[in-house]
Amino acid sequence: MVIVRRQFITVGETVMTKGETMRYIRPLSIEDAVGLLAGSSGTAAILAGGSDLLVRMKGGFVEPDLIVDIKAIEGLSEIRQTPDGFSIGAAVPCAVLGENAALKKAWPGVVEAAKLIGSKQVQGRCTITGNLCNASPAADSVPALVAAGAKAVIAGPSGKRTIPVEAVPIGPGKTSLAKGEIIEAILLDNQAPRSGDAYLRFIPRTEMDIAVVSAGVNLTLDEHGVITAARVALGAVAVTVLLVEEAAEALIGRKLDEAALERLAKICSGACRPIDDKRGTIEFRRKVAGVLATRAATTANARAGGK
Amino acid sequence: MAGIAVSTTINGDAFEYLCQPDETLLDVLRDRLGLTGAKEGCGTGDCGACSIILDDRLVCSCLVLGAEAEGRQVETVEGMAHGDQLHPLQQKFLEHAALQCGICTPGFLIAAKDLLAKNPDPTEEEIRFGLAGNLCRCTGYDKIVRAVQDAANVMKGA
Amino acid sequence: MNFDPRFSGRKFSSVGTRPLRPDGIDKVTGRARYGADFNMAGQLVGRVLRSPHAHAKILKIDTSKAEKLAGVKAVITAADLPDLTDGDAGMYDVLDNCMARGKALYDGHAVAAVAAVDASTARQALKLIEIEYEILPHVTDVDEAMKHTAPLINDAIFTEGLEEKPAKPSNVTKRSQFGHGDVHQGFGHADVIVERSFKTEQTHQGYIEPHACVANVNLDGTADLWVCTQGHFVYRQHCAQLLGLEASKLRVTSSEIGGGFGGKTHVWAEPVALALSRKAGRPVKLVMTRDEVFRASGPTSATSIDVKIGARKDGTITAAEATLRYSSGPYAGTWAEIGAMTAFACYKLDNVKTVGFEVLVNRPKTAAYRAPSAPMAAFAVESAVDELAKELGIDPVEFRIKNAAQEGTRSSYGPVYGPIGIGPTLEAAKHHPHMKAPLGKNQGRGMACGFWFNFGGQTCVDLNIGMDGSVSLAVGTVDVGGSRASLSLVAAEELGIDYAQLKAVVADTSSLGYNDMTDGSRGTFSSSMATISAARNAIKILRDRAAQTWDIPVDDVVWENGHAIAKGEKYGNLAALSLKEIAAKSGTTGGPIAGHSELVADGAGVSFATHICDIEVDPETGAARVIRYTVIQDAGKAVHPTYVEGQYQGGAAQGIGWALNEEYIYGKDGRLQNAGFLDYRIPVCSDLPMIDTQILEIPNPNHPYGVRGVGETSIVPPLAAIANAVSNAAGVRMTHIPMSPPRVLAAIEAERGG
Amino acid sequence: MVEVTLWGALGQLAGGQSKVEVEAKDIRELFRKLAEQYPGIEPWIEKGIAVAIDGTIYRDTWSKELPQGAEIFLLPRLAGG
Repeated sequence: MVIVRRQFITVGETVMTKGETMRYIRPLSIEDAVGLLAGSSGTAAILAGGSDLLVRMKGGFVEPDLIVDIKAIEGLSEIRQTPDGFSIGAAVPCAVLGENAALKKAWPGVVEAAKLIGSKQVQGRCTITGNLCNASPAADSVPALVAAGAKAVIAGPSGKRTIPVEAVPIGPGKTSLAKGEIIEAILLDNQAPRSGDAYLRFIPRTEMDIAVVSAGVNLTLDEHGVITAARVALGAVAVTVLLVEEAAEALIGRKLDEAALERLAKICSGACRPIDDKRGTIEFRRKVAGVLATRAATTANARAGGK
Repeated sequence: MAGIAVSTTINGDAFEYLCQPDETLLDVLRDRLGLTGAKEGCGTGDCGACSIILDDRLVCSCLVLGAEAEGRQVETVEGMAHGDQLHPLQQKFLEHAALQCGICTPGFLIAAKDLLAKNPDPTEEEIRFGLAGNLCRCTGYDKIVRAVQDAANVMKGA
Repeated sequence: MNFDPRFSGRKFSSVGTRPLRPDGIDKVTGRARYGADFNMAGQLVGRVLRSPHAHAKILKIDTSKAEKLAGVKAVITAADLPDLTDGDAGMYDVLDNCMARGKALYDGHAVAAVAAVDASTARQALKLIEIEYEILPHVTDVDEAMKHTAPLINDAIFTEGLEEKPAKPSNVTKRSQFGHGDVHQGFGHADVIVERSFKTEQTHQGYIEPHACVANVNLDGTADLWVCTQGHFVYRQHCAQLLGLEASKLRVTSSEIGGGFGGKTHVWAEPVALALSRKAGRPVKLVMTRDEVFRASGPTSATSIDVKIGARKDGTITAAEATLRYSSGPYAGTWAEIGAMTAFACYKLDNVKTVGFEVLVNRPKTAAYRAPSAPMAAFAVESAVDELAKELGIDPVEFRIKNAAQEGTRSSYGPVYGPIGIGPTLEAAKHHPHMKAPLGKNQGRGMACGFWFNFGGQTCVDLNIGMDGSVSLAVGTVDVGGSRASLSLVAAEELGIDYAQLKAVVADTSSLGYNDMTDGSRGTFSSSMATISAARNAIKILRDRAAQTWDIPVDDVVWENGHAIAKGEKYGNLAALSLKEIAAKSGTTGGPIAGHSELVADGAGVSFATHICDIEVDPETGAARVIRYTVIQDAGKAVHPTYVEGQYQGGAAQGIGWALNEEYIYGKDGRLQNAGFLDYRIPVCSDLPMIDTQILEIPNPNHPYGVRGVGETSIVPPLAAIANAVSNAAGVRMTHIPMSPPRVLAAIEAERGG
Repeated sequence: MVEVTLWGALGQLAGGQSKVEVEAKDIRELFRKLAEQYPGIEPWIEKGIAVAIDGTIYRDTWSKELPQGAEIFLLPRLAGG
């Protein structure tokens, strides 16, 4: 029996079969967390909200030797407003995003996406960083973050680096993070004037579902309502969330009229590389990707002050 | 057996327990502390039967490790009534027959309590979306929604 | 037994009121104990190892490594459950389903089990069991399984019910046929004929409480089983037979049950837990995970149904025919037979023929699900009926009214109906404000009818009167949705006392005589009959005790409003004696006062319902949303109307889920892809509107109060009602359930394209 | 003598007849005589047959009398949910 108790650091060890041990550690600093992850010899898992990790543990899909609970690390459970924008700590539950008036005002699409994950219960735990790191192509918050041009601050054994969020997932369940690396926060710039973002997903029920298709759109307009900047991202239609640059190019320089929407739908449907699975068919995903992109673009346009 | 020592507060009372690193808070409540009000319907956060309030935040206790409860406030269905006084939600669930088999009831009560704490005067739609994380297979939700509406009215008046 | 079950037409004072249920407080405070809420000292954790293959020969099982793991107390395989079924084919299937014997027949089929000191040791032990499989070709689709080229699931199956025994084995275990008249001739008289094929996917009852039990087998052959079940007496019989125990030495206690809907009428884990306990010499708790519930309990049939209905221009149906193919899992069933019986039960038909085929597939053994088999048949028939009405230019409600069965009609499954409620539910629908409410863009309205037999069965009740005049009622039918409240109302009615004076409990198998399951909507019907009988027996004793007290002949004592009254002018000065007063003196007037009843509650009244629903379809995504829903159903007599409404609403909600999203999805590898609540999508609160109900009361002539049974019929019409509404909203006939968004969108696009 | 209507599968076991006449006062006697006359029916009785008498279905009350002139219909004994 090993019980080690220090201030806010709890270490538990239990003997599993084949001499394996599972440890749960709650470090106080990001350096300690990085050190633990870098120094681990087996499977290490980061625990923030746990809404993915615990499900995978329950199903026997993962048996970590080390669980690093990052919630006691200073600053990781906060949303900070900086002169440049927002820094959302890696351990901030999605429910908290919806309670931050400034964030909601600046990035309503991102907040809506975060508030669509799972249920109220799940939103009380899950984080957008976790959602990103699961690297599920269907993750709800990711297309919204990609459309918003969000960046991830990564701490690691060789220091910190900041990369666009779309560079984090590289395939289903796979990220570009190196051993010992951990996302500390997600950065969102201040929203540009006359801009708006929106996120929509398709699910068969009204709640409690994984996106069958999803679309995040962020638009900036000039004084006349002409689109000057655009980002369009699609979820659940390829191995990772897609940033559809062709769609953005097609929108820039024009108003979001009927013709622009039709073109947007066509480009988005064409950009999809979906699969048939238990949640939807290839044909369905293609068609609905276009539908959702136009609907999200319409909302984003309205939020940006366009008509 | 190794274990992690945890001190926590449950329904206002101090508890100390040992748990394994992979043991959920739901397992701790049910198997170690005998608080079987929270139910396991799925173990994956998809049914809400194990709902509890953790530091004013509604969560599924099957998605929380027992070790994470250290130093925190846990609220379960067992703590809803005060002495011989049922919580208005409990009373209204009874009066409206908002339960048939009753397995989902503790989770619904906790979720509804959290909902009304954050939104004392919800519309039907807000109730329906607010409780969408709790599955009920018996009632079709009709009487549950009515019970929550009625309880909200009583609590506003109180 | 000289109990007279005939409807008496009495006036009620308790029955029909809506008091709080006796088990309510425990359920809102978290104190009610369900299957997994019970523990025994020294109990072990049981876990089951399941086949990952849809169809595979088990060549070898090596449990030695698992047995050596510290903390493992027992490992069992089929060898630990020897065949004691003595030629009972049905029970042999149950045994084989509990633990595969030689062949794994579906993804999730149990192949071994362990009992260990804790869950993590048990999990590790399962990983150490080595099994060598020879993978066999599999088939999971009901139509594919009927083909001659399909892999044979059981080569000893030769289709029953054919005129000649077939020369070759097949996956069709049985053909059944019902009907009367001459359909060929009938179709000859039709001006319009609608002929269509339909499919429905497999669904699960989706009860929120997974199967759970605690088993303890003692060295002396006695045993205890705590379990969530719809029928603890039936579980006792089955477990005793499979384990070789004497039934009366196995005490089964039914826990509070967290939903069943037919899914807890069958043993799976319980014999395994008992076998583990017997081997380990300690109590064993076995709780299924949600994944196991989906993969390895008893979902409903997947079906493929052809319907043909013909009518004259005036709207008279001249002939109706259906061929119904129902999957039963890898074991023989009678599901298509029930579908064939119910398919046309709503209608008055001179010429009708239905043929059912029971089909084996590599999926879990089908179990009952609320009015089992009827919803799928109703979906096909009511869709075709709607289409026929449309072709004839007749309002769908009027068309159904014109052809509805009534008292004296020969039912499509044979017998002639007594007084029935199909006509009244249709008339109520016709006049319901819902029918006239305006519809918006992309919205459609649909309606449909449904039928269920309702059952009775063997039933016992004990009614004991305490010396303080309070009354305890021990019943043997598991309370799945408020029957303790209903039965207390019935006892209060008969005894003439206040509901609050009573407390009803569900007795264990050692405390009461045998009871059939709570299935077939029989709980309140049959246990109320036994309760009435028990109360009347108690009243005889109460009258006798009053007569003794007064020293007058018992024939001069009547029972009115909870009091013994001396009848006749000569007794004018004798004050009535209350139940409480008689009970207080019972010790000196002959001892405890009780009423018992052991009876067969036969004569259950058939029940009908008509549902109306409005649906909005998003034409760009195929998403269908229920915006209004109304249930109209005949209850016979609603004993506790609130719980009757609850049954109507619950059945409708389950039907809505089935109609729109719920389905078992198998991969090409024969594995279940969506064994969880995330991807097996039962309706959530925000998916549904309020569900309006209207209770009709057309008394069942074979029950003293007219009760029919209400639990099941409400799931029969929704599939069809929603299909009709979606078809009206989307402008295209939907023939495949569930009408998930990809299916609806594909149908809309095909219609646009064509 | 009562006239008994058989459902499809049972009729085949009774030589293709859909109706048979049996001298029986109650369900028990009816089952006994049916089994004597048509041995193929006996296993079905074991498995469970319900009897509808003038439209009311009896599944277990074998003592139920069969009134003269009553409509007697045999049905499979079903399971519910």
